[in-house]
Amino acid sequence: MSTETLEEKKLTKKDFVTPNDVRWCPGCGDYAILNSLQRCLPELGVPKENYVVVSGIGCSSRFPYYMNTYGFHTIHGRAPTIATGVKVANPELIVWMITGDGDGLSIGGNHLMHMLRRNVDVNILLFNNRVYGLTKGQYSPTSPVGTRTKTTPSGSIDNPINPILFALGAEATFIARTVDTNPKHMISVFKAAQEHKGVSFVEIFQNCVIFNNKTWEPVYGRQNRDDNLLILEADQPMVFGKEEKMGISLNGSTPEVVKLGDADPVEKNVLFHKPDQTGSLYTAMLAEMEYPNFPTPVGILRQVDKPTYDSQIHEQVVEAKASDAAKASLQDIVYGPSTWTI
Amino acid sequence: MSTETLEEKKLTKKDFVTPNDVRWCPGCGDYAILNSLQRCLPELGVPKENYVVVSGIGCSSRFPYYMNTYGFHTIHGRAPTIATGVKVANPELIVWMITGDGDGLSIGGNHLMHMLRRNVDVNILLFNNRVYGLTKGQYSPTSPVGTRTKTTPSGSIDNPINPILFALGAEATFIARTVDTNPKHMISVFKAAQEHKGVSFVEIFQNCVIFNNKTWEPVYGRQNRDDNLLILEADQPMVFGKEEKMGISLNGSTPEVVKLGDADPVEKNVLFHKPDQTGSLYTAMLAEMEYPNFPTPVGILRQVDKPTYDSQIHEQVVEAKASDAAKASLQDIVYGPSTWTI
Amino acid sequence: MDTQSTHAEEFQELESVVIRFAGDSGDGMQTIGERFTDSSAAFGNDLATFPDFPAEIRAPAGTIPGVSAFQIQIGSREILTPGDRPDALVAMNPAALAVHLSELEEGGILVLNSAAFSHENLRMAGYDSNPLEDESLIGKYELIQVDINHFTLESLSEIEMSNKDKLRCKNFFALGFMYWIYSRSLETTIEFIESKWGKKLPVLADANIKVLKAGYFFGETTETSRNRYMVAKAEVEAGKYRKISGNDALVLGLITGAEKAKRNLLYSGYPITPASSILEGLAAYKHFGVKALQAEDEIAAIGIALGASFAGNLGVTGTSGPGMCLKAEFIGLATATELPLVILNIQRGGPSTGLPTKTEQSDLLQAIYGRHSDAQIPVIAANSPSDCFETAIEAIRIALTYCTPIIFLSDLYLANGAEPWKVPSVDSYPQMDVPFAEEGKPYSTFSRNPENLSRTLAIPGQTGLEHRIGGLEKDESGNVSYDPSNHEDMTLIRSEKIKKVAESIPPTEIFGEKTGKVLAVGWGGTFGSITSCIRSMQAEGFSVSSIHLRHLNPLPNDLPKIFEGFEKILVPELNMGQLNVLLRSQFLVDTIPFNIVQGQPFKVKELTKKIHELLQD
Amino acid sequence: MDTQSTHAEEFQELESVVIRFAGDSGDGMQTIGERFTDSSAAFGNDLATFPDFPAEIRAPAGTIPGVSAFQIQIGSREILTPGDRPDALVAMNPAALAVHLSELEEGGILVLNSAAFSHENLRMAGYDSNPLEDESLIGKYELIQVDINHFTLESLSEIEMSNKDKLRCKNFFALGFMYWIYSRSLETTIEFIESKWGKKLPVLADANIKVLKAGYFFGETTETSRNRYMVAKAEVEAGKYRKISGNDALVLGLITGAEKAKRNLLYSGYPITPASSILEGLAAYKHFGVKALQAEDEIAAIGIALGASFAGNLGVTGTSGPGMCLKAEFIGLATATELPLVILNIQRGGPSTGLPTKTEQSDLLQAIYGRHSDAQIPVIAANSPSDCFETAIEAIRIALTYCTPIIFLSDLYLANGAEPWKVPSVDSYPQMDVPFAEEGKPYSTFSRNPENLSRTLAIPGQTGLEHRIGGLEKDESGNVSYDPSNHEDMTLIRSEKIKKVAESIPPTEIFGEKTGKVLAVGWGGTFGSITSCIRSMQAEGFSVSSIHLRHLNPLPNDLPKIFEGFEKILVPELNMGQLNVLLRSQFLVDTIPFNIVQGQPFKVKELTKKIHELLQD
Ligand SMILES: Cc1ncc(C[n+]2csc(CCOP(=O)(O)OP(=O)(O)O)c2C)c(N)n1
Ligand SMILES: Cc1ncc(C[n+]2csc(CCOP(=O)(O)OP(=O)(O)O)c2C)c(N)n1
Ligand code: SF4
Ligand code: SF4
Ligand SMILES: [Mg+2]
Ligand SMILES: [Mg+2]
Repeated sequence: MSTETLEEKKLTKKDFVTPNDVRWCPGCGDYAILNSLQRCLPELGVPKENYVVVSGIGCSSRFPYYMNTYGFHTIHGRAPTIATGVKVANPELIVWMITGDGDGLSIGGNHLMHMLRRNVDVNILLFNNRVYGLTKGQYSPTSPVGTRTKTTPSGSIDNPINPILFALGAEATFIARTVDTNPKHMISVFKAAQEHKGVSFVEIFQNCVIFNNKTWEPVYGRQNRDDNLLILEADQPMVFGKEEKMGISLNGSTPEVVKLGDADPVEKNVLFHKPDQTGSLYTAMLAEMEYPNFPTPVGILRQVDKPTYDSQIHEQVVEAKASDAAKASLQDIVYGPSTWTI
Repeated sequence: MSTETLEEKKLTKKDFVTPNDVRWCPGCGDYAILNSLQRCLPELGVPKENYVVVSGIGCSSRFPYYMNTYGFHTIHGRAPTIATGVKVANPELIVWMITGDGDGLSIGGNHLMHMLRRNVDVNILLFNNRVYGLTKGQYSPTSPVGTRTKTTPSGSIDNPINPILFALGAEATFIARTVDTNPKHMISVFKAAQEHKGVSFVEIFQNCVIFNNKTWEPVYGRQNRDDNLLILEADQPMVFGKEEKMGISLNGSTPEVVKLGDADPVEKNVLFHKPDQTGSLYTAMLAEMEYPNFPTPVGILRQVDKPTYDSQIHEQVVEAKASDAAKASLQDIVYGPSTWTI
Repeated sequence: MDTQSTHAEEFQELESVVIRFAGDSGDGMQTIGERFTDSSAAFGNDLATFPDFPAEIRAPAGTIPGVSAFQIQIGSREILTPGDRPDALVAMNPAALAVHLSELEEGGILVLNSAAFSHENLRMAGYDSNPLEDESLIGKYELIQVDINHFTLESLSEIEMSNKDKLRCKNFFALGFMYWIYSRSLETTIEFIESKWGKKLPVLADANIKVLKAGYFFGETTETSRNRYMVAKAEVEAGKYRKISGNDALVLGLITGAEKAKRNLLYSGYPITPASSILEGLAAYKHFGVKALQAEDEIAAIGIALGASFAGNLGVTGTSGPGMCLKAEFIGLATATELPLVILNIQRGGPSTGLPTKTEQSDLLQAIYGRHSDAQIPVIAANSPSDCFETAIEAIRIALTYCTPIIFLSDLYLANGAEPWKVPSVDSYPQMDVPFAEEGKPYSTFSRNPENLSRTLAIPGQTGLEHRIGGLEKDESGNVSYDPSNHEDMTLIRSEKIKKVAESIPPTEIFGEKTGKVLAVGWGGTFGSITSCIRSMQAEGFSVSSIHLRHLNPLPNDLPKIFEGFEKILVPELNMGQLNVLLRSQFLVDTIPFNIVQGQPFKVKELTKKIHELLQD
Repeated sequence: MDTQSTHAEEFQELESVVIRFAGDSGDGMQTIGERFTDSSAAFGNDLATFPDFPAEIRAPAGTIPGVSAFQIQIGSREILTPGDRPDALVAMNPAALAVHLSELEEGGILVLNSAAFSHENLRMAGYDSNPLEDESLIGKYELIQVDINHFTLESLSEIEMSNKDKLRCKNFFALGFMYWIYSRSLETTIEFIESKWGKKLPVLADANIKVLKAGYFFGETTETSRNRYMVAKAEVEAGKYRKISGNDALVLGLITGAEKAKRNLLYSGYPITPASSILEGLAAYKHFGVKALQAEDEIAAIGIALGASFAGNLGVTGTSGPGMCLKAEFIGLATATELPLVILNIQRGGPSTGLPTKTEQSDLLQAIYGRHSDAQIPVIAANSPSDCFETAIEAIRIALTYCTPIIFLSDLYLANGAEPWKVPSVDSYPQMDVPFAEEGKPYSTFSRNPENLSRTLAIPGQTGLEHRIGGLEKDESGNVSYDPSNHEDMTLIRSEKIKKVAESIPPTEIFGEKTGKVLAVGWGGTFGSITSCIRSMQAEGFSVSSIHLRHLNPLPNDLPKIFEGFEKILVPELNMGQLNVLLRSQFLVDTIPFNIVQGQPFKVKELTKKIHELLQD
């Protein structure tokens, strides 16, 4: 793990591109995400060989094949377990985990939840296209009620999972959201995710041109994004709207949209974004703010500090190794506490 | 399914007791829960043969063997799937599901989450003893950080799951909490759970005398309960403390404990419990209120209305059966849309 | 290409012909394959088809992974497979040519869309030089280059559409041209186009018909005018026919079986290739009372189905190999509790995610042994697309009669492949009468029908029959029992019960003589290939017979006797030899395995060659 | 009871004796069983023990399900099993008597705590009349009734403790008395008591010692004074010994193996009986660099271990049958990606949850075939508690050398049973040198060592060796490939590689002559029973031999030749005949299965009887 060579060789996006052909459908949102991560990583000062990209199964989960790092395309829903194993085995590695709304929230919901609550220092990108892409268009756990697909010809009846609320339910330490149409935003979020010590959960609104085209259009379409996306920045007021004429303020303890006009946000009691609140109320509020009732917030919704699982395991091992018990040799432990001689 | 015989025969607790010996450890909290459910059900006007009790694996999951109803002791973590199958197959049945903190939140967390979000009309009792009983005392996903067990001799490092927040993360429509030491409270909660149309999630603080004795003592012990349990009742003020001298009020949007003395709760801005708030903020607030910083709330924390999964499946079938397509005979559908004759 | 009579003035008459359409995923090859199928079926040919989808959803246009193909064999005789190698190949672009050319019979017809042979497309297909310009194709095939794009646009010159949209119709040009070569009328296809787009998109309907005709007329009018072929009607049983794929047949078989057993059908699945279309298919039969649920994973899917069975429905779940791994623990619970449950495995290439869009029959031993402890359950397999219907009903019969989970094996080749099917009268299937326990009588969970050792279900809602089941060992009365000899008794009786199933199945059918030199023993989706091979070798006078097993656990009781009649027993499988393991261990017979693991059905030729070797040894 | 010389003045000398302690779970039977074991070991007997825990955590006191037992066989000759039936039974209450009496040898010693034979206790044990009062026990056994409660309290009359606490010491009275009967010194036990409680609870230490002595003196002084027995030191190899259970040996074997291979050990498990103690055991070796994680389920457990292997650790995961079902899909991925991984299955009774506290060896075929597609991996099994050490090292050797997942089978009987073990010198085990790929050289994921067909790992963190693996089929260079013949090549080579393992294993050891009438072929935990049986039959001059297989997949190459030497081949298994399936299918040999499925080890007698039958036929 040659950290010393780092200075000498500046990485570029190209270093992260594999010769393999990328095989997503032309126009798929996955391309933009891949591009953004490939642009982001060279900036972060980590030698390329220390990156591991782990995924489950799905269109999105083909991702590792296109990243010229160590990669593991595993099985459906189980990427969090492999990612945990990699990170605990060698905490020096930077692990990115790619999953889809089906992979991560349907079959893999439990592993994801446990990884979040354990605060394993892995960076998770959940590609939410509200559909099963790879298996050709069935509804997913994030599909809105009433979604008609081949398996739900009369419309789906399951209440969708809100990924942010789900992550909050597991008290994840870093929760963010970004969109496949905004590379700059993606890159800033990815960067923050990698820099966060602990688990980072990033939901990405992603378009599936084939089976769920324009599902996010009302939120992030060119015509709509100014009014329907709320770009959060720490310690900045929650303002949005064409020419920023709207804001979010609290009415009692529930948020509401207020018109600002030319007024100062502070004057109008506009909320200032505080991602570092340890309680869950604030994030719950953000999780509930959703188009069409609210502009949908993107950015870092929550970022709090807790010790990580991987570092604590290592600390326990290090401490134990420094203890008296560690003076025993292998032969000693095989003998055990009590022997007799014949 | 003889609803007509109901009037004739009044059920009693005895009807729900099996001849099998109950095999929990003497002193286990499970006995009190069993007792309470057996006392509660005869009151609810449902013929005994319409009850089905489903469980996973664990000490708690032996429950069905002791209920003289239809019962299914399934496999570890998978009770929600069987319960869903039973309920969807025959929505007239009343399904109770028994699970443990390991069964329901470790191996079974995903099924539980999906059952909650789908709002399957099943009544779930999660026996939370913060330990694996049946496998003899390993830590569980609800064990506090630092718990020393055979598998965590240096103390556990995983952040525990807050079952209420977990259920909220899945937007469960009925979320409650009760304690194995208070039969009256248990019975009232169980009754409400059965009567709720939709999924009912009930966390029960349960004592494991053998492997985690007195884990809830600080909260519900005879000496502590008045100060450390907050008994919630709809539309009633949140007051507690020996002789009810304390209350909960809001400071901005965060709750705080206030001394009441002889003051009127309304005067002191004490919160009134409103379990029917559809948003998640309020329940998030209750979920965060935990001993030692707060009295731990018990009772019905959240109860909102949503259509159930099972009833909607049936409605879709009923609608489809009333459609033109339904005029086709079996032979017609086997012929399909296009045939030729030779 | 089996030429029968060649002295027709206009047509050369063929007994059978194999045609493959290949192009980019966006080129509509499946659509024209389907149309060719319908026309041929309507005309009266026997036929079999096999679509070959690309592994990617929509790989970039023009690339090798983006190639999609559809193969059809039509015949005036019985057709059991889509054919080994095509007699005619339509390749809509260089990538399609690159992937499929090597399979084309020498001298076969090769239709190429010259417009697609651009520099860029050639590069993506890995060509260094343009095969239309170099010598590589000349003389080897009946090469027909057509600028299909050009003719398509030309024929639509009067239609108001963008050129891009017009070019979307080009597949119908190729189809029209193939209709001309194979002397097919356009009628069925025109009807189809009209019923599909006539109302909603009349312009499109019009365009497609125009292009279809243009392709046909191109054959008639151009200088390339050449040999035409004719495959006469097949002499098949009179009756009402439909075309059916394996998964469609399975869907209908499940519905029919449930109806015959008067149980409500509840299917619970999780999408996975190639099983997804079962869930999708059943979801469209709500009006028939079918409940079809998409669960959160395969474990939930089987749990929901099992819960439904416990509550008195007929629970069915389906998946493919990776999903079967996940169902193992629940299959054990179903075995211990003796609940009826049908588990479908539509096999695909493995291990692990493997080759999800290729066929294989390598999950047999998993079906039989793939769970902890001695937990045998019945296993059956369908042998052709339409046979999925029969086999589904048989699965339901066994599940209900013996109160047992059962595994039904199909495979990607059967699931997606299609064949004409003489639709049976549903009345010809017997009712299955498996009553629940009687109320008012004492109920003992594991008391058994002495005939078949089955237990009787009592279901929630029945008065007075309350009882508890579960995965811990039980005694006959249903109580948990750790008693050593009870465990042994229960283990033995569970195993005996499964063996009993063999008493309820018909004698094994032998294709050919009862004695001879070589017996081929097959199972599942290889039926078509093996039977085709054996039939033609028999016609040539060779001493070969075959049997094809539907019941794989328990195996039929008459096998040892059948084996005695043959000198050599060949077991051809699309796996490393799994039935082979069963036959050897159960009958101590020195079977000869023949295994191909290439994600594709057996080629009749490969098999024939192997049997010739055996005959010569 | 094998009586050797009976004319000693004081002691009857025995070659071996079997003692069983039985009582309520709260009676401390495991504790005194362990103490008797330690004393006997310290004295120099050979021995084997088996604890029999109740299925419930703590069933109500006095009930049948609450009975806990501990059996030990000690001998002056080699002891391989805890014995078929006890020569002496200590029953601390009626329930213990009810459960265990039928196993006691006729004429055996029966020690009863008469104080426990209350009306209530008799009722709970299902007795209609008091066996101490009716005739049922008289004459059949050497009955010794002692009011142990009374004597316990009496001996502690001067100690300041509640009566309830005093009575907690009563197990030591029974132990003391048994020490007297079997002429054992109290020394080892007194040392144990002092080191355990001497500092923390000196009163308790004092009390226990007093009661222990009271039991001993009771024998010496009372009227019941009677025969005493003596089992001499065994002639065993000189060396340093310890007592070891199977799971403890496994823990140490894993640590030793990892150390020899210079890989960091990461174990990831999920609690399940009887595998939990492996996770618990390893969690105590953090100071040895071991990472031991409790995952959220068995799928996560194997995933974490596999991820660790990918990152260059030695990943190990362990469970029992139901958990193995859940690991199947990941084992397939490990097979496809060819990563080293050790998977432990400590078998218990099935199907489903089955008999979680009883032993069985019925997961063999699951180990071999329990995943979809052709995905063979090596399978090995330990044959005694201490052999788990050796077999763990062997599992690691195979996993690393062949870059493959491997399944290690043990069972509840081995896991919990204990035996003395001559502790080997860890230096005597060779280093395992399996280097990672070299940086700076071109790396191809599936290029292979031509010798053993293994691939070479490159691990994250190594510069320039970045590559991607996954469950889709790959070509040699590691790229995804849907090519038919590549798939066949890869399938064949994966299978070949596993077969290669057989070339690296020592010749099969034959216990006895190389030819003869009967060969018993065993595997796993039945080693003790089979070997005991075969040894004594050989001593009696019968033409019987045995082999015991450690490697079950691939099977040793020398088996066919060995089989040729025998007229009959018997395959005794604690299942319905699983090795039997493997032997028949692979070697076409007409093996004779012998199966007992009662959740308990074979009794040597049952086996002996079966072999006599075969010899007579
Ligand atoms: C065990 C298992 N079950 C099912 C599948 C089939 N499968 C592959 S991907 C997928 C869902 C993909 O959806 P998502 O995770 O949203 O990814 P996307 O394709 O939309 O990016 C499914 C069901 C599988 N490969 N393995
Ligand atoms: C697949 C599987 N894994 C593991 C087990 C072992 N097991 C049985 S119960 C249990 C956990 C019990 O804990 P909990 O759900 O909290 O129930 P409790 O005993 O505390 O009531 C475990 C790990 C099992 N039976 N099946
Ligand atoms: S199917 Fe959808 S998600 Fe998958 S590659 Fe195509 S566009 Fe992207
Ligand atoms: S172990 Fe604990 S949870 Fe289990 S029965 Fe005993 S006291 Fe109850
Ligand atoms: Mg998706
Ligand atoms: Mg618990």
